[in-house]
Amino acid sequence: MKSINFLKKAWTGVIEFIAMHQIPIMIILIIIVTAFPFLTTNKYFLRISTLCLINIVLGLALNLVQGYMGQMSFATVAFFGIGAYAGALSVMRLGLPSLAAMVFGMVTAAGFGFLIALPTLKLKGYYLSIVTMGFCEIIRIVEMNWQELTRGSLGIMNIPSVTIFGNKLKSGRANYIIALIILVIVTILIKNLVNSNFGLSLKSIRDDDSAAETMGINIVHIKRVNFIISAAICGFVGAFYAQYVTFIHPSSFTSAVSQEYIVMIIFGGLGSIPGTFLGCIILTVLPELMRGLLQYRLLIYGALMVIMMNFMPGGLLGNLDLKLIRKKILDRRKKTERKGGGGE
Amino acid sequence: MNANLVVTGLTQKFGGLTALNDVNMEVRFGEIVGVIGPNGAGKTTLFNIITGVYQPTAGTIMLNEKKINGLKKYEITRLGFARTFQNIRLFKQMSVLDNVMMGMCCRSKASIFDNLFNTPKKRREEKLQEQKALEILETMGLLDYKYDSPASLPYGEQRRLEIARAMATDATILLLDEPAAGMNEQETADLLITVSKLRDSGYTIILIEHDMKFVMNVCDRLYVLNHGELICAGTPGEVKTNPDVINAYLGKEEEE
Amino acid sequence: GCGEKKEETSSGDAGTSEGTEAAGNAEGTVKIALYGPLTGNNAQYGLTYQATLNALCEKVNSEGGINGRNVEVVVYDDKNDPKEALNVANLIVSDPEVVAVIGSQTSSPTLAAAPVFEEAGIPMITPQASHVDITPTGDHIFSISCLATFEGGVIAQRMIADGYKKVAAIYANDDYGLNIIERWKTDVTEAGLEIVDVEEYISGQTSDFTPLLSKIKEAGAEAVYIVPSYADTAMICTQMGQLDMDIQKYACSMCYTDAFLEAAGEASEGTKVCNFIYPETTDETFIALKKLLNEKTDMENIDVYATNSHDAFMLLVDAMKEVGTDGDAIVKWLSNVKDWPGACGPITFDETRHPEKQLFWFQVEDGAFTYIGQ
Amino acid sequence: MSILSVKDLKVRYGGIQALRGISLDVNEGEIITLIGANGAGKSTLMNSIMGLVPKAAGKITFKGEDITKKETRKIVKSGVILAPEARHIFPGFTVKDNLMLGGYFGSTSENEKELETVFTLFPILKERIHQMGGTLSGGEQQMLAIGRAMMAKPKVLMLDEPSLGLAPLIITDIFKLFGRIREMGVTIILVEQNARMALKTADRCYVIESGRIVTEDTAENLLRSDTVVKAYLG
Amino acid sequence: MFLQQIVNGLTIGSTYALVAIGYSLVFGVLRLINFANGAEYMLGAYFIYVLMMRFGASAPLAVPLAVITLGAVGYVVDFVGLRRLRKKNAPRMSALISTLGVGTFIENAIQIWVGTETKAFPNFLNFGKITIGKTIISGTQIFIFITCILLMLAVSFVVYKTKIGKSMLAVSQDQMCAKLMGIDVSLVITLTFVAAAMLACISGVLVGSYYQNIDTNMSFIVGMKTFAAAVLGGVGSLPGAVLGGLIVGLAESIGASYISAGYRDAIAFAILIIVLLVKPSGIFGKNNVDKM
Ligand SMILES: Nc1ncnc2c1ncn2[C@@H]1O[C@H](COP(=O)(O)OP(=O)(O)OP(=O)(O)O)[C@@H](O)[C@H]1O
Ligand SMILES: Nc1ncnc2c1ncn2[C@@H]1O[C@H](COP(=O)(O)OP(=O)(O)OP(=O)(O)O)[C@@H](O)[C@H]1O
Ligand SMILES: [Mg+2]
Ligand SMILES: [Mg+2]
Repeated sequence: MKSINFLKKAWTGVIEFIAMHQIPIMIILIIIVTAFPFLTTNKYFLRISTLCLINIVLGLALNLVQGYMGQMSFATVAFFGIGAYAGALSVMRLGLPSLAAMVFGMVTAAGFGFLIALPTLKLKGYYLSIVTMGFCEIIRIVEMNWQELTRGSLGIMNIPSVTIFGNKLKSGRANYIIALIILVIVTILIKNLVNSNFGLSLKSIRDDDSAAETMGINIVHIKRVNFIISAAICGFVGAFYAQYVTFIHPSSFTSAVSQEYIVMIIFGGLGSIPGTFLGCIILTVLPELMRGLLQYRLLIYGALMVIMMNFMPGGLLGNLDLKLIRKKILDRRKKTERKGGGGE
Repeated sequence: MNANLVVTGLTQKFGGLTALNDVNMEVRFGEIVGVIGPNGAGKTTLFNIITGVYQPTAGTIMLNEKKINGLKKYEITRLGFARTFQNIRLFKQMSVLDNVMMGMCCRSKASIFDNLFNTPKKRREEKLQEQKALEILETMGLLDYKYDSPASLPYGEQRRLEIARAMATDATILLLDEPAAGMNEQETADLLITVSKLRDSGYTIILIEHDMKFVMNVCDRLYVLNHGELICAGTPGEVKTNPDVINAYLGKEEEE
Repeated sequence: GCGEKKEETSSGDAGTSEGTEAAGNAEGTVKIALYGPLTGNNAQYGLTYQATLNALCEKVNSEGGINGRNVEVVVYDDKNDPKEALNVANLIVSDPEVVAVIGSQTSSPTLAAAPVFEEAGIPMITPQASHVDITPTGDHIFSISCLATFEGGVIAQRMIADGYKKVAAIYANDDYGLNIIERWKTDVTEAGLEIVDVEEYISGQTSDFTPLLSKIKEAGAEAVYIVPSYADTAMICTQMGQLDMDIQKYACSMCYTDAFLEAAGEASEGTKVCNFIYPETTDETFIALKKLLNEKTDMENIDVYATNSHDAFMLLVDAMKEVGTDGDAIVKWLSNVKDWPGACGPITFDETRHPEKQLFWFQVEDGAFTYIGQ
Repeated sequence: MSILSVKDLKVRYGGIQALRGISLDVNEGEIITLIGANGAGKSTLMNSIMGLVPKAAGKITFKGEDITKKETRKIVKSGVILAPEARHIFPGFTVKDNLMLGGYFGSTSENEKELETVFTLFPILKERIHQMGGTLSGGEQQMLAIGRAMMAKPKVLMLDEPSLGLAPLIITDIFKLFGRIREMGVTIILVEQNARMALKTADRCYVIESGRIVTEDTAENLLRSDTVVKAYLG
Repeated sequence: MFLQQIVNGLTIGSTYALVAIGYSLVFGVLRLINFANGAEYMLGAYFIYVLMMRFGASAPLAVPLAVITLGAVGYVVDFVGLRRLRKKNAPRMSALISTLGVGTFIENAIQIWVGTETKAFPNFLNFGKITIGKTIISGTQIFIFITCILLMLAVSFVVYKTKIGKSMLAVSQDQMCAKLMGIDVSLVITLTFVAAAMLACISGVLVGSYYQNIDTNMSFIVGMKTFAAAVLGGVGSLPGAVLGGLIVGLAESIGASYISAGYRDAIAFAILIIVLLVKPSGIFGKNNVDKM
């Protein structure tokens, strides 16, 4: 009992410390992760860490819809896939340069996002979930069947690697850095977004949508824009992913994979950016660490999921709002100062 | 003086039930108008229609001679209406301050790009919003709770927070549904002062309340509904002595 | 071609890793990596590989290993998923002790991972993947299996020879099915047969074939080529029975397994199945392998998964016995093998780095396969 | 004889100490009322008697039996009934179904009879008998919540702000009703913001401030006490 | 052929319907998608397989045994996965992940236990065939359809007409308040899980015996389609679940034969989406009025 209390206190202490020193901590972290690929030559580490970065981006995009808007969506991976295919095809058939292909992937995914958001966002709760799941399946089935375009289940191979200023970046290191840059930009954008009026509107829709609408929020519009932003992010990384792995296949874009992302962000904590980071990293690395367990791997993974939820139902950092904590601490300090000043 | 809000021939049917029947009503700028009546008389329904939750079966609602029924909920709010709810509906996972700031979102001038890129314009706006939100919290006496979760607030404070949130939408007309419910007499008295102050600072207020002491003291005029029909309208003094009203609503044994 | 484009870092990697291996590991074990589905829906195949290789590995080591060095098989799971396969491939190439790779079972995880091995200069032999695009990845990539198109042609010939006029086919639109069906269609049409219906479906998520079968029935086919693996074929046979469809069935080599007979039961009667293995064969390699696996594992009848993984492994072992553990040397040796004694016939890699093989025909009679010719 | 007694009850919500050691005794057949400012802990006290919130310390006995750790359902079965704050009616059930669920342990015929009593009290509920609970007006829901609690034929009836949202006429009615129910031998614990009304009906009263009982006296005395009048009666 | 396709569609539809009832039941009570439902369905089928093919049990012994065992599994799922969460008033999302974890566990346990290759399943529902014109209807198909309807009626009776059913519905609306009525909330939830698992088991067995084949793929696909079916019919509505299942089945079968077999699942989902756009709460779903 006492030790638990102590742990809790230590935990709040750590969180408060982080909340108060966000910017220096961010800088140190960015330096560490930027330096990482120069410290190792191990391709596998690079591959897994690049995957982590990509997964975090997808997790953040999903979190925007699920954590902040409160709608479980299976469409993340569909948009990711659309971006990947659009990116790959635009490089291979249209000869677009890499960055243009990523933008193309982003626009295509956003377009699809717009299309399905148009009618479906009037739906709520599980009704929306199932529609996104259906959408994900439909997209995958199209990828499977439209063989002239996508080569169906043969997958698209030999996708040219990312090219920047005419240089092909084939090494894991270069791709890692690009993924990192994408992640940093996406994180900043999403952080801005959720800390703005737009973010407030999203959260209020999550908590009580009719009340939100009565408070003057055009919920359909906000939901749609949010959905499209999320889709666009997924599409962008999708196009990058295609050029990074150089081989894409419909089986990577199923609703089962979407489910994995849902698990990641719930595990990390819905509606929390650091939570998404943590959840995505842990659940990308953990299965890799458990490789040695062979067929027992997923068995244990399932059990861990149950145990984790039982002990931390809100996820690791559910609804952790560093900004709010920071404000609270500053407020507390101000008060004590004032009291102290009054005493003198 | 011109009437600001004019309700004519308002009728609302739910299946076989007529919740409102041919209700006419006028609210003038700067007034506090009370709507009273027995339980199930249709008061909340009236609010729901004005704020666009229901589309009325018949009748019109005009604001400054412009028809507003048929508009969407959020459009009506942007015209300057804001309301509180009989069953408190705060945003439970947001802090008290955010609950208030959220009310200002509908007036935000920042585009989605301003929000995404955290432009100076957005930052300036946000700063102003926060300042204003803190002011509103201060008026409602909620400043100490600003970073708390609304669920942990006592019931009475939650009602005040609802009013604060409504004020934040920059409304000119506040619709308060039983603002004093669940408050003790002291708190009701405080609320009375707050509401009067709001009127003085330029709000038009329509309120539903069962606490007669409160209603009689704060309202300029009263409308009384019974079974969806308007049975009486007038100053508190007139209404208090109207036999129909006494029969249907107040009861005879007014002791105090 | 690919070798020249290699970036500095990666070729540097390969260099150092081989350097350390040559210096520090001369007396140590030789690692051969196996990756394949050990979990998920195709796990049985991956597990067969694993069991076969383990048995063989033990045998090779007990007979003195590779010039005195022990062989070790390191196993990785790819869940039959291209994404996982890529992870695994990177994991394998980052282990400097791995000399050669065997994997995977189907084409997409193989396709996904092959470029990684090619780039790292590690020879890879896939026991099963038969897609035409696999070996063109680079000259380090070999396959023990015939090109998928080969089987399509053989089955078409059989149908033609059996004298059917109206034929139909049902296939899963996976890499295997897509490859095979094109060849079959061309061959059959060239011979003047009428294709009355070709039905495709998505593998792995279809268990109800009645709509497709009803269509084939309606189209009046006399014979049907059932392309997919034994499980789906069994289900198709059963459902054909339920629909009273009395049509000659042709099935692929993957169906030559007891599991198929068991799963399809009576409905499998009369089905013609082709196979690379002729069980009464007198081939020494095959008999030795069967004996070994009967002893060391619970496999009774050995299938192509066992024979092909055997071939892949033993080819690598033989290569290393002769030319050591250098990747390029192994590749060179493999390219030059001639009539190497494989478990289903001699192996010679042609310019596509696939071998050519012979197919045998069987028909299901009274719940057993009966040989009906080559 | 005290039918329900609470000893040194402490309740915590996370970091907030909602009850800091409450003790009270309720005698059979009396009406007691709890008054206190918003957030004093009145609802928390009732909820913890019902076993709805975990207790940090303390003991609750009903008819001499320890019910501190009992499940809510068993407490309900033994006759302690709560009409909770904020109504909590079942929005997807009709008025009738809501009421019938109130008599969960009773037989159907008993419930039908009881139903009639509730309807004579709140005639409007009879008019709305097939309407969904969720679409009722606020006051109608409140009547439904009170009616539903009565359906259970309680031995101890706890009412958390029963007058919330009710029209004045109805309020006088229900307070009269409480008198009548008491006559039938039912013990009533009442939490009210309308303290004057409550004190007039009640026998005894506890005043709660920030999770502690600060005053305990007969209702008559308190009505005359200056401090209480000043603090709670305005 | 059209009639044949209808018959085929109705048969798969009924098997979806059976699982969908289980979904709807749990959803109706807990507002929770039970992701373990698909795994339970698979476990039921595998259990029969092991009992009959490995231990040689006869069908009349094996089926009840499996159904009872699955009931126990349902209990364990609730006990291990959800009871603690309930006590903590955890958000619904975590319960969902918990069931997903249990599902993953069960599926992989089966793969390790029995192996992943497709298994021949005993055909103990062989009742012959009827031929009407060109249309063939097998006894199995009729049996499956009737079982589905009977079970739906039985479960509907329990839910809509009995006290325990009323308790279930009460729990679904307001757990705290249900407790205050004297309802044993935990028991009700556990019972729901047990019943849902048993239903899943029955449909697993029926499906296995219809196709005479089971594989480890069966849970995810069926889980997804029946989830769709339950939503299509209106989650929480039992007749809705059955109707949804039948519609998905028919859509698949007719879509596969007249539009494109490759796109069959896409067609089923497209229909789902269209229906939801027209009727956002599903066919029999109630539109929740949100009274302010
Ligand atoms: N959506 C609806 N469907 C059916 N009936 C409704 C609906 N909304 C309200 N009613 C009915 O209309 C009548 C008026 O309800 P309303 O909520 O307006 O009453 P009210 O005057 O606010 O009463 P109170 O003072 O009790 O809150 C009530 O009898 C209620 O049951
Ligand atoms: N679920 C909860 N989580 C956290 N704090 C709570 C919770 N419920 C109540 N509290 C806190 O516990 C204290 C007592 O609350 P309680 O609801 O018992 O007061 P009350 O006397 O009933 O007030 P009211 O008159 O507003 O109903 C308050 O400070 C409140 O903020
Ligand atoms: Mg009302
Ligand atoms: Mg209270």
